[in-house]
Amino acid sequence: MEALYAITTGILTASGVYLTLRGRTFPVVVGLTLLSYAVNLFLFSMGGLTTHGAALVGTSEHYADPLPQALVLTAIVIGFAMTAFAIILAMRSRGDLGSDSVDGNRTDREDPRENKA
Amino acid sequence: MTLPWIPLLTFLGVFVPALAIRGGRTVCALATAIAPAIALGLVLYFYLGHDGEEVMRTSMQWLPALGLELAFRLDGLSLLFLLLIIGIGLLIILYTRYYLSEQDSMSRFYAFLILFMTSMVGIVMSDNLLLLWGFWELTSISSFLLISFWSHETTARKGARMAMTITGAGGLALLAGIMLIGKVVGTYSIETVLESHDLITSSPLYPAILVLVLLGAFTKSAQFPFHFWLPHAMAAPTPVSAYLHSATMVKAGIFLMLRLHPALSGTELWTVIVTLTGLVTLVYGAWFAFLKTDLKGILAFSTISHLGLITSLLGLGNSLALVAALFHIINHALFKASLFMAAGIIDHETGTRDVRKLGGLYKLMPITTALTCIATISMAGIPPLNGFISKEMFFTEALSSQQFGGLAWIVPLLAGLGGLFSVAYSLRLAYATFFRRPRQEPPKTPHEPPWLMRFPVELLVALCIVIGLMPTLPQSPILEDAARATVSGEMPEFHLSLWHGVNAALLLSMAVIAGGIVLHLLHRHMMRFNRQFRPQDARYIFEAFVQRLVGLCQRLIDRLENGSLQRYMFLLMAVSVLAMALGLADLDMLTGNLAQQTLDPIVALGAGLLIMGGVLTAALHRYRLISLLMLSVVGLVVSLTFARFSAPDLALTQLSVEVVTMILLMLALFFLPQKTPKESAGARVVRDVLIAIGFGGAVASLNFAVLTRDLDSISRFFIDHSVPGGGGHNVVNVILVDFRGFDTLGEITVLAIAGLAIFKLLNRLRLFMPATDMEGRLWSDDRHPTLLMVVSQTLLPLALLVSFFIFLRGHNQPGGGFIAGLITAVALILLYMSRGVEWAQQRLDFQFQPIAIAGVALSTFTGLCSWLFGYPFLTSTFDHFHLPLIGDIELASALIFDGGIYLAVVGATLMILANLGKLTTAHRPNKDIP
Amino acid sequence: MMQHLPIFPVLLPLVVAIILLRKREGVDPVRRTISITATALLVAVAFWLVSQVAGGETLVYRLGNWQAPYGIVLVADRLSAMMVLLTSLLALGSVIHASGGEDNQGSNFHGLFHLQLMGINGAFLTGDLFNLFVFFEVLLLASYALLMHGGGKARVQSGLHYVVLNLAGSSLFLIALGVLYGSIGTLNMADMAERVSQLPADRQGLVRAGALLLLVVFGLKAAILPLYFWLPRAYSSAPAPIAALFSIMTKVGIYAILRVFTLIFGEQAGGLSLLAQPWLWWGGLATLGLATLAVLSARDLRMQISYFMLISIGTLLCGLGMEGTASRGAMLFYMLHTTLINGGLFLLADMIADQRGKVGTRIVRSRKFRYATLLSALYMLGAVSSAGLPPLSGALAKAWLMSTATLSEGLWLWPLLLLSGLAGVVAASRAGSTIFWRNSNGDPVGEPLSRSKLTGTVMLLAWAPILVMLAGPIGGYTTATAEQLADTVQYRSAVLGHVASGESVDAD
Amino acid sequence: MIGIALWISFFLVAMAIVLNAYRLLVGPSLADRLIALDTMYVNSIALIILYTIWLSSRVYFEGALLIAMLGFISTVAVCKYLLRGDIIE
Amino acid sequence: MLIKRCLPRPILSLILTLVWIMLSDTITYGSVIMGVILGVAIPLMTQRFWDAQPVVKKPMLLLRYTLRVMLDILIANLQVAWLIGRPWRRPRPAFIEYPLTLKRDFSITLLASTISLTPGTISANLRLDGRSLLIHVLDTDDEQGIIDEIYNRYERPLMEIYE
Amino acid sequence: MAWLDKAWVDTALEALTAFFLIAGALITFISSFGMVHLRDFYLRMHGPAKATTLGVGLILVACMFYFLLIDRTFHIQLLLVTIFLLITAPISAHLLAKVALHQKLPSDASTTGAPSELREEDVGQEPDTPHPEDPGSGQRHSP
Repeated sequence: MEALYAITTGILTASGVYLTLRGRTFPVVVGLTLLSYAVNLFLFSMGGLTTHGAALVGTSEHYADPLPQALVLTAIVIGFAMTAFAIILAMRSRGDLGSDSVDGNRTDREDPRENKA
Repeated sequence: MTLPWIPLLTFLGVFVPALAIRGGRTVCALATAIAPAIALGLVLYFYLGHDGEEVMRTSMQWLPALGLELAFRLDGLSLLFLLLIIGIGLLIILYTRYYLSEQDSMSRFYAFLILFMTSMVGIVMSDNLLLLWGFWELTSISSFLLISFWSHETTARKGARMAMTITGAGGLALLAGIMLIGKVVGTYSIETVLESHDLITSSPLYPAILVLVLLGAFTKSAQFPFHFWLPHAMAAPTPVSAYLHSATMVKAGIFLMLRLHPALSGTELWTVIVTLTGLVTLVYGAWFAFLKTDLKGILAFSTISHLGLITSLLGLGNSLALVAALFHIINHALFKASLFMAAGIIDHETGTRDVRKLGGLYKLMPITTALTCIATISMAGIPPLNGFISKEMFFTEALSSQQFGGLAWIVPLLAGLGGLFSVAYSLRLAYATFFRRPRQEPPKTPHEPPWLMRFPVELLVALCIVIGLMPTLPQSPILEDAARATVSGEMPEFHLSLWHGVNAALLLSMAVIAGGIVLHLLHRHMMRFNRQFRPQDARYIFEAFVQRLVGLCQRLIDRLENGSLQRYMFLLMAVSVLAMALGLADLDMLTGNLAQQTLDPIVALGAGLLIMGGVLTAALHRYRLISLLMLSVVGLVVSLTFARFSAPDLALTQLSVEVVTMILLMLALFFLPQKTPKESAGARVVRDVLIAIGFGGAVASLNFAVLTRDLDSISRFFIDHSVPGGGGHNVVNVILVDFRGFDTLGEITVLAIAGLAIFKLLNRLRLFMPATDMEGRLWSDDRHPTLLMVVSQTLLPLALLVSFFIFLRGHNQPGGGFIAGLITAVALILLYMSRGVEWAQQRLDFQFQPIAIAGVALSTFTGLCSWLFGYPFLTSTFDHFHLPLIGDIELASALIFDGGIYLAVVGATLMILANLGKLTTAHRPNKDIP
Repeated sequence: MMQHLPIFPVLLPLVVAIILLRKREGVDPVRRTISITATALLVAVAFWLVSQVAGGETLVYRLGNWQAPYGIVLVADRLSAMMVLLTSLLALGSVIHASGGEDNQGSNFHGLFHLQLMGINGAFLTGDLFNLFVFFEVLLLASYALLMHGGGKARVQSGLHYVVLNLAGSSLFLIALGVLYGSIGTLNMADMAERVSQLPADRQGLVRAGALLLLVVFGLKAAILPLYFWLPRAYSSAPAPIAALFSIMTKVGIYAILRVFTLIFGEQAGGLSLLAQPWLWWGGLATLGLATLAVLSARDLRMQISYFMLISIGTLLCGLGMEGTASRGAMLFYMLHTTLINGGLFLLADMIADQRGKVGTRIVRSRKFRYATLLSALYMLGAVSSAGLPPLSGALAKAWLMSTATLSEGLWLWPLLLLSGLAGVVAASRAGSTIFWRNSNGDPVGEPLSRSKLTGTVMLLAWAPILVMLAGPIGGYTTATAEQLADTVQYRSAVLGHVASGESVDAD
Repeated sequence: MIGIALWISFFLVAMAIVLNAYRLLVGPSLADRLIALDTMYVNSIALIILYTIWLSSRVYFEGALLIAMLGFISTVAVCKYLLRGDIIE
Repeated sequence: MLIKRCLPRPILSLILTLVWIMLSDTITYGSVIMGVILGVAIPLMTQRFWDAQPVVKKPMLLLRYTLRVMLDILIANLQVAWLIGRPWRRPRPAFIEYPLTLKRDFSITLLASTISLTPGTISANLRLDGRSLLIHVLDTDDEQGIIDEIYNRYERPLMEIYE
Repeated sequence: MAWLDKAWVDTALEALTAFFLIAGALITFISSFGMVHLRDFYLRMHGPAKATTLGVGLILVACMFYFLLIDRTFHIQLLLVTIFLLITAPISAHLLAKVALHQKLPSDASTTGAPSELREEDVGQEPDTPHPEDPGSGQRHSP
């Protein structure tokens, strides 16, 4: 199970990294989100994979490590805040720079149907 | 502790002009002179009231860790230079009063001048190499300011920059040399360094030290090949040239060589480098002085030449040569300063410095002519003036030099050549300016300057004559003491006199004078001869060099920082892969000591879904909506994974966050182009795939390696203390609100900031709004589907109920303020989605920012309450209460903290989403045809 | 109150931010007064903190009254206190400058400013690695917001790069944290240090991977060579007071490196001891070298200042990579100098831009403007100090750092450092003479000088001479700081008390 | 008895999810993918309930509740996007 | 008046109290009191988000209607399962326009939901004018029959309950 | 509730649990199966709209029985999920159908009735659904 878990995390991370290397804001933001999912999975597993051990006192004999869970929770929230900001920033950069290229140096010629509102 | 007063006084003088200028120009000049005058008095007072043998020293710790001390010394060498610096400085102040025009800011000029004087005083008085270096560079800076005084002129700016660059660079080399000396000797104290001759010269670092120190000295003293800045520094006002470029600053290099002479000299290396450089400079400078047409240009090259002369004397190294050098320093300062000032007067009166335009001035300005001619004669080394005496001494030393073995003749040859040219250019200077019939009228009709302007020249010329006639006058105590400070061994007996009898030196002198006259007569031919060489203006070369360098740098940097996030991100990822790989390479075995758990099919299914979702999100990224749906699958399965591996809180949080993220991404999808064009070339894709695989592989390996190793962690404590210490059964929640509540406080602060930041970003944002979807269809006209509207209002109370429930039980069961907050926010957002922003805004007629902030505030103040009980921030407390009918209720202060989280989450999330929605309503094209 | 001192620098800005952000309305004098007063108060608190720890004591603040390593602790030792003081000094100058009008360009400036201060101070004070992450995020997000303050294309463009890279950096941080927790089992830095020193051999690779990844993350923040490319544009496009405050942001990275790689992976860390050293050294040299070329290439004054900052970063990294505590002392002194002066220069550039009209800070010929003398004098002060020429702080700091290099280190460091100084001189004199002197004819024009902008700028640039004058005591403090850093045992026992790691204790 | 039934159910629900995934992959239309995703949400509720039975612990019940609610909302969001583009207008 | 102001939606309050009790999974004094508090508080809080609501005229009929729908859901599902499960006969789908007599959004929503939940029909689109409902039927030969059935079985009771 | 302690109750509960489990799972499976093999979108939509709701509902009932079996308490809590689904599922289905109509997804050839939403002739000329302010453009079909 551990091996599969690790491989899954790895693949998710790889997908996220690949997306962050794209040249448009949207895939980059999606990539960052994906990356943060993967990283959360990774961080979560650092306390070991426990079945039937929710960290509620009195419900089990062996508990899952609660600390990584708390850390991941914090990380999820922070990641959410960051992703939200990045998304809006992507929109802002589209609005200001007229392109969704991460470098702002290409125009949106490929999408002639859009007109400025 | 009195010595520091000398530099300090002069330094305080920097501020005087700005204050005194209100009283008028004369008052300003007088006031400016006060501080240096007192300083000069102090110097003399100290020196004279002091036993000559012992060096006066004082030192104060400044930065002991560096070895920097505020240490000053006053010995003969310092005295000689101090007299020159302050004495001539005072004359310059006087001269300047008349030289500067009304438009020039006199106070500024004086301030710079005094600043420069301070730094020179500092150099010659420092008893610490680092301190010396400090003052050294300060002279570069202040000379930059002085040269560029007429900053509206290009030549002034460029000349200043060049001077600054070259001397500054030399200063940096000097610093390196000083550092090395410090490494060898172990201290920067000059006193100790001077006693460490053997230590330094025997060190393997000696060549480096010597070269670096000499680089500093040579650049400052305009030695070949670093001389070229000096002529261009002549763009400065003449008092500056007179002061800096003849009497003082250029002598700083000489001073340095003198100061460090006891420590560094006496080796073959020293002799070869210093002597040859000096001689070459001597000849080179003199030759070009002969060819120059600008009055100050002639003087500048002549200065270079004379500095070469002094340098070569220093290189020769025996003690008499040193004395000659010291003597010539004085002489040169006297005649050159006066010449510069005279040139300034001529420039001032005629409006030009070009000797081709001048001539016949002796009729109009007889006194100035006389003064200039005397100084020129001194410069040419013609008896009976002081210049002759020191030149004689130079020839004597040159003729008797024993260095260079079989090539020893080269020294007198070059010395003679230099002398020859210098006679020639001196003659030319005097002749062309004063006696030749003018070829054209000068721009202004000249007459004698005001007496006080001429006075400094007169004084200096008088000194030239006096010393020429009575050369023993400065011998004691000035020259002797200065020589004693410089010469490492026994003080030589020496006697300065005009007439030494007929000897080789005298013959050489005579020959040189005669040759000089001949050369002067041949001047026109010489000019023609010179014209066949391509004129190479150092300024253009230098500028071109700098320009090229800058251009090169620009191209390089533009290439590197090409503004491509893709590249930066690639580098980041590549470096990270490297970091992880290096760690993994250090691992003996990937698999650790723990046995793996058996795989159950449901987990396998989940993994399969995750892999599918992840890979497809990436692979289909150009179809943005599909990619997003895949991301959604990943989000769902991740939360299921959390549930599967005993983390209910995480599952709940992940789910709610995932939905809000989806909503945000949908919004982005609308405002961003809906498809990604294919623009990455194949190679780029391959590169990215490789780096992604590398990264993923490294992460997977790390994950596996950690998972298969047992862990001795601190988490047992949390499980043990959750109930007794934190009053909650849900350990994760107790960690969040109690054990690590501080993290959580930070986390909700982040959330609140995100809200604020997004609000900021949306300010005045106008976005493209596509009129059709990505397949070209117009949008549906049904803005708010009825069914959805009805259901959303039905769901709202239920959602609030659920969120309240989840909030309340968070401490003991999965849940808590964060999830509750997100549920509330999402339910409200559903309203926004179904009914539109306007509708919702009317009903939610309060701002969200105060809510978010109130949440943070609530949590913070809950934490602060513990101060009242003398506990640290965020210490929690809990108790059981018994209420009739209801029974036992457990109330923990952490619950209030959690309430803060709830509020912050609701406020921040709504700030993000509602503001975003509001942004678009106003100008949405409802029905436009593309 | 005394026992709560270490948390003041975090709570004070937070509370002030809460007060300032209650409502959303624009800036008013009250707001500015609150903000400036609070920052001044922060300076006072920071001084107090420094005075408390100057004797070598380490103050430990146990949040929630939980014993380390279980709870989060704030640790104020000499280094932390110094950094907090530095931050507050810089912030005071920036916020006063901002009150000259920049704060009105967008919403919530002062509130976000204080939140950023909270993040920075928290990062300096925390003794817990995950908490460090949280504070990193606080300060980053606040910095993103402030970077966008006032809007504009350049800001959005460079901001996007900055944000995306740092987001990726946050993910890397989490991976690193995960690996470290997963193989060491604790988050408290002191406890980590304790455990790393007796780490089983089969985990060393894991910890090394985590540590190096952490180094990458901190290197990204600090802008080490292959990761620095985002910095120049971001800093040069940021609003001036923010750019000034940003000059401490890179130092947060430097601080984190210093803390983590002396405390946890310092000399006592067994097989992992000093594992970052070569990377820092060569990375620092490379950064320094490239920055030297870059500073020559600048076409804009702000860009040039950014490259000055990059030079300083290279220098600091070299200082980190060098051996021995002596260089640390020098490096810390250099850090004080460069942070304040660079901050002041950014502020100054803004004032210059105000005067020059549409040319802004581009290094081109411009109209004649008022106050050129005053501004050029200030520029001179800053540039001379940045380039490392005497008599100002830069020279002292550089010389000190150079003198602490061993010969073999000096062989690399000295030429680069000196050349960077030379390049600085060339660049600054070119820029200064063009901007201030190459003017078209005509009467000088320009806006009236804002008094608060001037005050803020002078407050920072004044440190160039002050640092020199007080070099003795300040240098003594940094030297003592370096020594304290080397003495990890003292830190550990202060944080962990007498409790051996792994054994549980009762809290409350 | 319950054990066997549980495993059969697990299998069936898992297969259902696999089928959803198939539809999600294949499409062909966006609406198809969307409905597959929506169904996947609902099926994961079933999965969670089964897991609850397996563990005999009701801690995941809220998870089921939340999926029901949030799955709906995210489906609504996507539908709104497809219909109107702007989901919060 | 006071009652009306405190309990703007008595049924909703009742439902909320019940749901709270279900959520807390215990019937104790505490949970009931809490449920009542919330049942009163939440409608007050959310009142502003509600459109004007139809008054339930015949509560008993509503109950009967609910039960009938429940039963229909069961049957519907079995039918659908059967239709889907048998491969040998293709279903005969159809689009049907259903003319609405209901006027209020709330009751239309109830009807549409009911249609979607019950045998083989899904309400696919409510026309913008609110007059007709497009229904997709999974398997039918008799379109008018379905319209009549819907009308008699669901729409008329709803009319009676609400309008 | 003493009768709950009897042994036959256990057996009955076990049986009920198992039955509902399998019934629920089967319905869930079948609806998903239908989603795969039915011919057009409108047909595929029927499964998820209700079958999954029922499937989940049945499994929840099983779950209730199961907890009745092990705790001897009645967890009505679990019914909430079903209620939620009952409220939301038809709406999702409705919206999805709207999307499909909006996108003019073709219906299977055997479908009778041709709603105005799916008419091809309007594409690219006019807004495809009648607009309330523009009654002329919409065709009304009364049955």
